[in-house]
Amino acid sequence: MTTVLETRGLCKKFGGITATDNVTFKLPAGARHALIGPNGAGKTTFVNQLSGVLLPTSGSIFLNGQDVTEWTVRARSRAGLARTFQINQLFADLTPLQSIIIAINERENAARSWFLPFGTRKDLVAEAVELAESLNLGDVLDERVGSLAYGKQRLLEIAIALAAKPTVLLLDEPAAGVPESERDQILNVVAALPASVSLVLIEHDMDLVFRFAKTISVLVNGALFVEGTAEEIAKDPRVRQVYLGEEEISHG
Amino acid sequence: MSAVTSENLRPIGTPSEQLVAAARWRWFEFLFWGIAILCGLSMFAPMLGFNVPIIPSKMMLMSEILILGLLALSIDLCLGYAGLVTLGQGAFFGIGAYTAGLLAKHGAGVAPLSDPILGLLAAGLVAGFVGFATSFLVLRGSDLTRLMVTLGVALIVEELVNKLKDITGGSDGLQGVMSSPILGIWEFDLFGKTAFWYTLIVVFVCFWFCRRLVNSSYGYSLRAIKGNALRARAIGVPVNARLIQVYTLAAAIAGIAGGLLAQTTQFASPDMVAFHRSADSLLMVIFGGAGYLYGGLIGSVVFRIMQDFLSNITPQYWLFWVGVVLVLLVLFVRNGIIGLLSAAVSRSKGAGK
Amino acid sequence: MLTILFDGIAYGMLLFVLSVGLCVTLGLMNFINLAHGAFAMAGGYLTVVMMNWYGISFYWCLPAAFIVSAVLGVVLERTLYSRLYDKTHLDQVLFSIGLIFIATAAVDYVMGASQQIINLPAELNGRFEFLGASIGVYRLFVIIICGLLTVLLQYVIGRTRFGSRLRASVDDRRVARGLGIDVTGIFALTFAVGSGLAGLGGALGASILSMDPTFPLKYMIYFLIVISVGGTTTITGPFFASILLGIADVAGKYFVPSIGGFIIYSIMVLVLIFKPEGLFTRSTRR
Amino acid sequence: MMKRRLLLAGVAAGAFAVPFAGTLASAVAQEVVKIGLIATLTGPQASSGRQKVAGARLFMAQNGDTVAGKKIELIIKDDTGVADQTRRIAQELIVNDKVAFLSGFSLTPLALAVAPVITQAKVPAIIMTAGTSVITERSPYFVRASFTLPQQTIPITEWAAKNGIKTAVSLVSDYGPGIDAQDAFKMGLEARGGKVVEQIKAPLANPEFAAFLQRAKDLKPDALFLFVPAPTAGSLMRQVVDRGISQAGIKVIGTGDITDDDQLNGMGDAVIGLTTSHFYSAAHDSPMNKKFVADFKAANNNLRPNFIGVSGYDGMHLMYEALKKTNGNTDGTALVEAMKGMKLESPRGTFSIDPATRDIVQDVYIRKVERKDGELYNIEFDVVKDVKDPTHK
Repeated sequence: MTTVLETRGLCKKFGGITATDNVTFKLPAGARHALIGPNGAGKTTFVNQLSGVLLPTSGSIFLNGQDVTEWTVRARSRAGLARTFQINQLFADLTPLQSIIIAINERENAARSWFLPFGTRKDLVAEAVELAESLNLGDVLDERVGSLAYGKQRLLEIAIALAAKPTVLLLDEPAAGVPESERDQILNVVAALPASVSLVLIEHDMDLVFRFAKTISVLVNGALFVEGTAEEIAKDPRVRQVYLGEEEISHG
Repeated sequence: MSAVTSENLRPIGTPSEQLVAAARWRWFEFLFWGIAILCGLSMFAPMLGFNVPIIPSKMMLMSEILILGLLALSIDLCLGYAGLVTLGQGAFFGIGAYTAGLLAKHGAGVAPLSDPILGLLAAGLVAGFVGFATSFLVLRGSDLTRLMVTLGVALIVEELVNKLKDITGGSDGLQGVMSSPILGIWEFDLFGKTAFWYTLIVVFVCFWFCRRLVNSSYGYSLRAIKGNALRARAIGVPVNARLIQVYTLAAAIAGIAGGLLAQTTQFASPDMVAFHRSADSLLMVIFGGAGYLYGGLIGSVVFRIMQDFLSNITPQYWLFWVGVVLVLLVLFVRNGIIGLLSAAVSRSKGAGK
Repeated sequence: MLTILFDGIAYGMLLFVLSVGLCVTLGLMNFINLAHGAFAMAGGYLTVVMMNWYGISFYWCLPAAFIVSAVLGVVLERTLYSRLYDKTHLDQVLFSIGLIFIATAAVDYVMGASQQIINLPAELNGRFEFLGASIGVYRLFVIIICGLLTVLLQYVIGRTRFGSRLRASVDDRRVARGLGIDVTGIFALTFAVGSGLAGLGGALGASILSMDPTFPLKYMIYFLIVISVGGTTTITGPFFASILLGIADVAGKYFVPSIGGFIIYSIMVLVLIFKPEGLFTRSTRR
Repeated sequence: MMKRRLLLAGVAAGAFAVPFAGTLASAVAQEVVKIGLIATLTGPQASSGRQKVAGARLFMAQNGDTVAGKKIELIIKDDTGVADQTRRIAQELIVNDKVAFLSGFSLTPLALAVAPVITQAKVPAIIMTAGTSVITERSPYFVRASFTLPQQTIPITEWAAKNGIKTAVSLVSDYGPGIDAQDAFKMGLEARGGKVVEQIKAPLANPEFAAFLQRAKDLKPDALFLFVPAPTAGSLMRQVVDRGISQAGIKVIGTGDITDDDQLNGMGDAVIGLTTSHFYSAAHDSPMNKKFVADFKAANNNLRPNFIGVSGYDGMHLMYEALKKTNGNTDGTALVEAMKGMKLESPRGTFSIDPATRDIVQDVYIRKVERKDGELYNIEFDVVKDVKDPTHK
């Protein structure tokens, strides 16, 4: 199995705080990997470095074998790395269909076309409609994104990321804040993603993690605490202690 | 909801056709430009021996409104589509005005050089170049930062115009601009008839260009940047490059507007670079409604007519009533004049049902 | 040299008192109130009317200018401004420009277009030498008043219960509201104080700055420069920014008069190129 | 949503048409002569606009609105102090209202902007304020009823030289008239053996003069020459006093703009003794001026007329006389010819129009600020007769 995404000795410091502490991590092609950890473990900071929003203090990141440590968000995106956001980052005044087409346009270099009306390329529009329908967005194609139900917005987050046809997709808490009734929809969508996309799921919700992930990494205080298959992690007493235990306490 | 499929709700045609249809010209657009042309045609009415209510007496004002509208359009391109707020568009307007003015002054008589159309192109190019050179300033920071940086640039340009007396004529303005006939055929006249047609055509061409642009795939990528720059980056939109491009383009269009004013009024003065120029034009866009392309045009039409009307009634205190209108508009309407009109139309439609 | 420094500080202090209210409005409610200068004008003209028409002492005019502008501020805040908090920045710009127009025309109607001049009490006129610097008594007076105000403001915001609530509201309005803080009330009060300070600034500045109906527009740029350079998250930011700009402006005009006019703009652009969020902003949160 | 909004664009376009409807009736009426007065009535220059409108109206009130059998109609427009507005308004007044004269022009660039228009349309334009010399050279249809800065400045240099002033610093606003004044001052003083140590130019829209004044003070000249446009004179003089320029042994002199009658009273006792040269003072001792000042105050809420007010008055007078001379003929060239060499009695004294340059020739007074009847006035104590602009060739 080839490695699609890799970090070597990744460190990120904010002033005196070490948010990411020497993380070395490999993601094989086709992976269904979850990244978990207690609050403040540095999950989002880690993802932000992977996607290029933050520059690491030291260490390097490889995407499909290329060193992308210094690359911009956009360059990584074009190299096949896509992400969703924990807090919705959508185009509130556009429609879902438009949003998806914009992303496809960028992938196909069609966004440089300044003369022909938006949507002229039938093949791209058709692709967008298909993608939207596969994510249960078919009934809201022409609504204003800002007025969509929250669950639909979360789905659109994923749809826009998928439109870039990524090889690696980072899902940052895709079900966060989604009401119970719409949760399954999102889980099904995530479960149905094609095997050609390697997934990293950053998640709080243990149900979702264990239903979905084959392998799991646990981050604690910015450092990689333990890695293993889902079963191994579920049984690992140390993980129970630092993570699940903590959760039990907070629930109790 | 689930029973109603999207197909039932949507009008006929494939999704692609529907999207393309959104960019089609509508009747009210024909109406807008049609009325503008009618205003121009009305100048011939007296020759035919009858008078129409629209008389050719306000040609200069109409040209000026169109030019202001073009300047506002350039701001709308930045503000309404790319979400880039600028308070320094007057700088490019002024640079365009001085470029066209200087070319007309020193190129007078030298056939190709003095042609107004060439002058406009030069005005657009020079302003666009300066826009490009300063575009890196607007890439970072909040709205307020952008506002102040662009304003700062404009103030510095204004000061430069004032200081470079030998070239610009300093605070007295650039004198001796003699606009040559357009393409060597149409002479500028005192009634401003040629100026009006010339302005109308140039403004329309620029508008048409912008309209194509904002309705294209490129235009939608700009809207994505306005909507959410973080996400736009994540899907691979070259945000900084696009912002630089659109800012440069807007600068060029503002330059063309400035060039038009210099050519049709045959002089250029520091007023054309001044702060109030930038502020007024931004005001027009907001007044008309940002993000519709027509906002700036309608904003300047309504604003200037209101100003002309009020200052004829009370030359000293018209500002008061303009202020009242602005305050009321903001309090009761969204999206400026266009918002007002759309509210009115949807109400009448609602009543009709 | 010292004289220049002194004049610069005096000018900067005045700028600070004039613009601090706008800074709080912008930081607290994210409201762009371009009409802030109108409150300063109200204070300035009130001083003119009280002194020149009724012969009331200058010292009474200062508190009166503060109170009247503050009352004016709170009335406008409750009746008009509060309706605009949820509107876009662009709407706020349009609205406050409209207010400026109204204020300008109204003042012109009542007071005429000419510049208004007041004559300070004799003891505030004149100059004295101190350590080789020539000190204008009135400018010293301005520095003392503005300095006291700054200390007072700093104390109120930093040490009092009101201040901590204000800071909490500026940091996160929603959270503050959730904690049971009366954000609306705090804002009305802050707006009133901000307007009052502007009015006081106008009264103090009436003899240095020119008081005419175009005042709000003329000084709008200066207020915005102070805020964009100083940032809106603290009081000290705009304070140091004002002092810096005051000194730079005066020194620039003194040493290189030929380009003195645009030194202040150049500084602003330079600062914003390197520190887009302002010179004195706490590290930006994402 | 958006589509519907766009749709309304067309509706708004209708607005294009409406306001133009009313002006239809502007066909030439036989018995009416229209005079366009383009004044700056809003913005920083507004006070100058008020003065000239008041002056012009006063002349009409005193002399009736009928000349040579024609009824005079005065059309007042606000150009907001922006040159391209001035130009457009001028063009509209000529084309639509068919005015026989244009007048007004608060600032030099505003006057210069209309030069090509009046040349092309052959309509005389009476300058009631703008004081840069070159204006009248830019069109053969300009006639000046106000003053030029060199004309006002040279006499004060004579006075300065006579009163032992050897070195001077000039501080002016950085625009046409300011530069004219500064150049004329240097020329005049140095021709009489003095020396201008430094010429400081302050930006036109400048609120703070402290630094410039301090610099001038530190140069320790015998005199400080000042010129700023009248509306900003108040705050400048306030700061001159505050800076203790006179106490430092520096004589403050200038053109009358800095002791503008409009604002003089507000400047306070500190300006007493200030010496300036100018063509008009509200305290000018003549019966005509007494009546002028009294009527002006009565009509304008006790506003004291200043040099702009009197220029508006005299400008109107010029136009009346020109119409009388042409017997109501409104041909522009004939009117300009009629004004050339014309000599008129005015509240300022007598003035005439130089037939060669169409510029004004008038007496310039040396005045000193004094308190009279409880108010501050510029009291004239010396006069230079029939001063022409020295820079015209």
